[in-house]
Amino acid sequence: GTRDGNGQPKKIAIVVSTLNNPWFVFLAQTAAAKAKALGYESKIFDSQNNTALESDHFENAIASGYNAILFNPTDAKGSVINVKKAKDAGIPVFCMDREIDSRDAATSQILSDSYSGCIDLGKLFVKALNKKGNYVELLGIVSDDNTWNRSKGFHSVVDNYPHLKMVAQQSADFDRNKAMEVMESILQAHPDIDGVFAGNDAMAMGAWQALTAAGLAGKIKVIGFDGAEDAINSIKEGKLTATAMQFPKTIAELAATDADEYFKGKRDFPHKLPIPVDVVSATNIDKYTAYGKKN
Amino acid sequence: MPMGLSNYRASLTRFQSFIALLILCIALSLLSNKFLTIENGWNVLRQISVNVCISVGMTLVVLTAGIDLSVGSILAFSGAVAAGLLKNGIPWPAHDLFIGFTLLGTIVAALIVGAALGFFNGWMITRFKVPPFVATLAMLTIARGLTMLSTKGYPISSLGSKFDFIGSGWLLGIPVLVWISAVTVILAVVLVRKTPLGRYIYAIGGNEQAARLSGIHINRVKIIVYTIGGILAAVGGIMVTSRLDSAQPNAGTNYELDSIAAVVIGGTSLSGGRGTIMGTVLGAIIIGVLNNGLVLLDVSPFWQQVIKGLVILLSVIVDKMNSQEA
Amino acid sequence: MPMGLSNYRASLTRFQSFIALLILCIALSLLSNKFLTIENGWNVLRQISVNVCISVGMTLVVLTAGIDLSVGSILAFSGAVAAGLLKNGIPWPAHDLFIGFTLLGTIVAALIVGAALGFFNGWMITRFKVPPFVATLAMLTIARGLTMLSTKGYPISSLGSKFDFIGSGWLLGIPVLVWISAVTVILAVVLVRKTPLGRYIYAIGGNEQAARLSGIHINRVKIIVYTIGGILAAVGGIMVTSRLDSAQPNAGTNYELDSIAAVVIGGTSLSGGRGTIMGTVLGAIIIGVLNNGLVLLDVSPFWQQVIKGLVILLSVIVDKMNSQEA
Amino acid sequence: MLVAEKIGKRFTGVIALQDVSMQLRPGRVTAIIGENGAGKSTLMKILSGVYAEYEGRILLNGAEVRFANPKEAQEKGISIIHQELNLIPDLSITENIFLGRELTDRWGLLNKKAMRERTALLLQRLKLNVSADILVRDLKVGQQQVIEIAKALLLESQVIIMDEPTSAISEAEVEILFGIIEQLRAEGKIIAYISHKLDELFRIADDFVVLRDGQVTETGTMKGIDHDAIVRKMVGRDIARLEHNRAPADAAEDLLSVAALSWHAGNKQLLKNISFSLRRGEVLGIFGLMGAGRTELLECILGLHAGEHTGDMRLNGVSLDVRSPRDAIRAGLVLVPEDRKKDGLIPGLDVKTNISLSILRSLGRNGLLNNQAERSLAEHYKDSLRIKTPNLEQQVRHLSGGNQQKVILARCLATNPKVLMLDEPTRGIDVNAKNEIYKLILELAESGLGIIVVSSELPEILTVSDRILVLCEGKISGTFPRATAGEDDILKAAIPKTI
Ligand SMILES: Nc1ncnc2c1ncn2[C@@H]1O[C@H](COP(=O)(O)OP(=O)(O)OP(=O)(O)O)[C@@H](O)[C@H]1O
Ligand SMILES: Nc1ncnc2c1ncn2[C@@H]1O[C@H](COP(=O)(O)OP(=O)(O)OP(=O)(O)O)[C@@H](O)[C@H]1O
Ligand SMILES: [Mg+2]
Ligand SMILES: [Mg+2]
Repeated sequence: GTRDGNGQPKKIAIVVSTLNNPWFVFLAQTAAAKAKALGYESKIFDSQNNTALESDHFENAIASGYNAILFNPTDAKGSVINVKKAKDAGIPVFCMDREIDSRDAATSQILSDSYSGCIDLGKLFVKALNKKGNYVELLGIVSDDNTWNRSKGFHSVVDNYPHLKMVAQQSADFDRNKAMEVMESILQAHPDIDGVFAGNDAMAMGAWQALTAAGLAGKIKVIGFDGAEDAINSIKEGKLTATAMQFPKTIAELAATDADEYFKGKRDFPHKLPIPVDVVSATNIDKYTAYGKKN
Repeated sequence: MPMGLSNYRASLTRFQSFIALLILCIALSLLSNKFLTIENGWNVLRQISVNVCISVGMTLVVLTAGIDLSVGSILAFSGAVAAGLLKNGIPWPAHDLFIGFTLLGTIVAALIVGAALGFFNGWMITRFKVPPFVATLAMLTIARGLTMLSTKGYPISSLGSKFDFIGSGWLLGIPVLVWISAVTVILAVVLVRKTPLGRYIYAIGGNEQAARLSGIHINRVKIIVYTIGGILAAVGGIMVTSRLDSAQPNAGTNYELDSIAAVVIGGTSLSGGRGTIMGTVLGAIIIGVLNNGLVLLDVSPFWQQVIKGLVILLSVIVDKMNSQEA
Repeated sequence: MPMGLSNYRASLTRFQSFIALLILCIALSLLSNKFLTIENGWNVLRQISVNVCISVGMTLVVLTAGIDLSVGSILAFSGAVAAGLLKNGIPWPAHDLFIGFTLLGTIVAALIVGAALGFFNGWMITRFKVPPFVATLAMLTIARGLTMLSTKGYPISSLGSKFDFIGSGWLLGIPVLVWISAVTVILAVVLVRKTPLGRYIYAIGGNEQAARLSGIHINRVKIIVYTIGGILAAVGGIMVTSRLDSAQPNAGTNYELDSIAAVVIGGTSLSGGRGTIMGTVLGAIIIGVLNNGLVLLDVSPFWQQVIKGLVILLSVIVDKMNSQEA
Repeated sequence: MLVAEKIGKRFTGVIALQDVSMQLRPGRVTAIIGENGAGKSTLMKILSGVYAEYEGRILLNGAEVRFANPKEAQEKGISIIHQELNLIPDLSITENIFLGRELTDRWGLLNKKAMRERTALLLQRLKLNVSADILVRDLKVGQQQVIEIAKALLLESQVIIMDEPTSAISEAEVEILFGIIEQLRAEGKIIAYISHKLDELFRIADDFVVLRDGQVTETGTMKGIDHDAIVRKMVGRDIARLEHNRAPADAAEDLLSVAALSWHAGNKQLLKNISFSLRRGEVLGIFGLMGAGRTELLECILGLHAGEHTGDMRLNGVSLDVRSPRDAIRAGLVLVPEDRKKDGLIPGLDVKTNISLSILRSLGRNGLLNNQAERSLAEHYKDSLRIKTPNLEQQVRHLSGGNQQKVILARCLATNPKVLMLDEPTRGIDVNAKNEIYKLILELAESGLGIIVVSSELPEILTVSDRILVLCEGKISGTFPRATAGEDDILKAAIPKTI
């Protein structure tokens, strides 16, 4: 049931990789709200993108008697050991959004498939650019898994078109301001670009602003990733070309529900449950709102 | 004669970093024909404008032998306050009303927030003798927390085209951002060179005990300096927010390092008492040119970090060699 | 009598932070019944062990009136080197061979890497008179770049159960991580209190020119100190890597701030010449207990930041009040 | 009139002042006399608002005053020249002199021109021939001392306290200062004057107050008092003046010989072709005016400017390659520097460590320190040099100036040097300790050391030296054996011919 041995509500820890990015804030808060709605106590832990700090959080959560962990890992490999530790202590872990590199450590994994999402984005990008032209890629934090998953998914498509040429690949740390600055500089060296692929929406927005300031807005296709509010609004206004909608709400709620079912006795969860990523562009923007589908 | 000598040395010290900057610029313009263009010049100036404002405040703080690690967080919080007020005003739950804010009101409110947090830094440092490093480190955390609390972790965007003007507008052929940083620099130079307060700042950093014995009100000067630091961080916050048309909760992260780097590369001593505002400006330009140049040359992000570190080392070494010869 | 008094004062100074820590612990154990458990005690000690190692090195550096911003990057790079060697050895392309590394060999190699980077810091600072802040800021960037280049941005994981032992094993009822930091602390205390080098460190920080005239080889001492700092960062790198069974390219980001905070909260003066290793350890424990306690209590992450900042301020203020009364 | 009533002041572990009552009268110069550590500076700091907490009361012109800070004292017309220099190195002379009392125009901006002019005037009055814009950092200690005097004069206060104003300046400046003091006295100012140079007191003081161990032992007028009487009042017993008739050192081989030492720094020639030798057991006095290059000479020998100068140095006939003070100390050369605060002490470390610092390595075993050996070494010098400190763990910055000097001397002697170089060794040291140091110098020479003493005090040079070298503008302008040395000849050699 929802209560522990002492009749207190069971406690669920929500460990997220960072709260320095609204997408994860949304993920964490949705999970917390759902857990509460299901009758549990919950608390959010911020790993600040630091796997060692995440490790501390796991230890502290285990020590202070949490009954389950909804987990958004900082790193597929580095986080494994933490999940194993929890498992050894008899605490189930439910992964959200990002997977961990282990078959059986986590009880369930509800994953947003960045790689496939970016394949779809890549296809859209190819079409939007008519299979030829120069483009720029803005990478996220270069030590982050997601940065490379997204980049690879994108390139797995785009690299097949020899007339699509990447003239610059720079990092802007998932940061809007940095993206704007980097884009401004890139535009000096390459004023003749046709498209920008940014690893998240904040960078896409920053790039868009740099293009606007340079009077190139509208001539250049800009693509982001996440489905953040600003990006959705921007697509609506015909500015950004597309983004990839992940469904943090669905993911978080499913994870919380899994935990609830676990407490009620269910054990056979699917090892991996990929939540498809939708490509959002002007054609289907009406169906979407920030971080999810309109309902 | 000795006076001539001393002036000569002073001006050399001030323009030490200039040589490093010159070499850097020459190298970059040889490597890329895109570097030495007017447009790129504006780019660099716009990009450094925020750092210049913050670093001017940092210079004053460092001249008193202090340090301010909280600038980035104060920037974020005052940006968030500005954006929040502009967009939502202050709700007045009792009467279901809300107080709207004009553009000017918003800006003033943000500056007051910056001043208040800076004042708090100074108060902790002087009243409770908390070391500046600790006091402002605590503020770094506190102001970031306040930013998160006030924005709930989400950006506040679409602030209107009037506010936009600060970040994207031009005035008399010069970007507004550059105007703001230029005015800041000029005011700071006047403060430092033409007012008693400026003297006191150098004196406190040079020998606090001697300054006290000369009857200078040490605590008051320090509080003023940290308050100015907070205000300039808030100015930076308004600039960043307007430029992005969005207050990002994580704005300004790690700005303290960039800012201290500009100060130190510009020749100001971290132990206080020695340094100039113009040196800091040169330091900020060096960092900005470097960031810009590495992207223009399309250096891979991994190598960028290594090269950036090496160039910073080299630029300081070049400085030192010059000043030794003098 | 006066001698007794002075000893009493010295011990008070050393244990100043102790009172702050005590108050903090009492408050936390009243607020949460999970705090004062043996398991949680080990948790805290394990969690601070890396910061303790780094901060011990930082203390030595700060005592000479220097600073080391590069510890986090050196930590990451030596961790990556250890993991890379352990997993892949050194490929020897000519003969399609590769040199495998034993566990011990790996550890030694990582320590050598840390020592080399630390030495480079010291060399820049003494030979080219680059200010420590700039030299180590440059190294912060360089070593991070090297980490990225060597790992290509990907973590290196699954390093084997023998290596694992360092991060997760227990020895005589005490976690290995705690052993390592305890031994580091003991060695450093001996260094500082029982060897000429320790005295030289204080002397240089207290008055460099006087130390030079007393026949102390300033440059050599400084280079040694920065090298020790690098080695201890590498120790931290091995600890983190083993604990996570994975070398993360972004490991150690911002550790310099935590580490300097431990040093300063522990009562060491950033202008050098004054401070103790044990003070730093207490500082690190205060930070660790605070992080742990805020998590145990149901404080929301945003509020945590605000409260953490306020508690750090309070703990330093409590210290100051005590030392003033004494 | 400034009256102190039952003033008491204690520091942790030390009672600095107890029941001190005295009065300073207008139009008169009152000498405050006492040994090192007697409490003179502490008393003056209380009078000038540096220490706000003390027992007793202060009356200025009959009304009680209590200053919370130096500024309040200044506003009531009390200014002080501190014993330690209190200048901001990176500000110019003008900026230092006007610090805290800048002249501003109606916009609140600095009136630099007016300040510079007034500074120039002050400098002229003090006959200091440097630009008002030069940084204090670039001045020599003696010149900085003159700036401190200028600072106090600027205020035109009714009370002027001078705590060892002449410790770092040479005869010529002293004359100028005395001229100014005469003038101030004529204007009816209240003047307190502290100096360990007793001769000065006879020249300018009208009254005296004697402090011993924090208490006033006697007050009176200077009339009819002689040197020995003053010393007796200070020390509490008679002190025989040092008279020695040492035979000049035997003409054995040279211990240290310097040949053709020259040093250019920038476009300035600091030392020109200096050659001399020092024999075992000899005390070589080096005299010269401020700026003659004496300090630079000693620094070159110590290896502080290695690689910048030319010339040859030999110790015991073996060529010396000294690249740093460390090399010099190993070879057996040590220096007691002239500015103890800047170059001598590690202020935050204790007495014991400051003494043992140079020989820590040899005190230890297996690379570890030997606390016992360190303590007995410090104990030894504490006794033999009579260092007044509550204990060996006291931070040196809390010691009185004279005792600080002894600590540095102890550090140098601990290295067992062959050649001991002393730059202004008795600056700020009381007459008793001075005598001890002279005795010590002679004893050390007796035991075979070669000693170089740089001093601006001619009597000092004449007392201790076997041979006297006079430096002028970086050149040797005269050499006098002790037997034939006359004050006039030496002074004549010291004064530059080129003005
Ligand atoms: N801040 C302080 N803390 C502790 N003790 C102090 C402090 N200042 C002075 N003392 C002690 O008080 C006593 C008086 O010192 P003071 O400086 O007044 O002596 P002085 O007569 O001026 O000596 P000198 O002639 O050497 O300058 C000395 O024993 C000194 O060690
Ligand atoms: N680093 C320097 N650069 C330029 N000039 C210098 C430097 N150091 C000293 N001088 C000048 O060289 C001259 C010699 O100074 P020095 O200190 O040797 O004199 P001194 O005889 O020791 O005098 P004092 O009695 O003040 O100790 C002075 O005019 C001084 O201003
Ligand atoms: Mg005194
Ligand atoms: Mg001299």
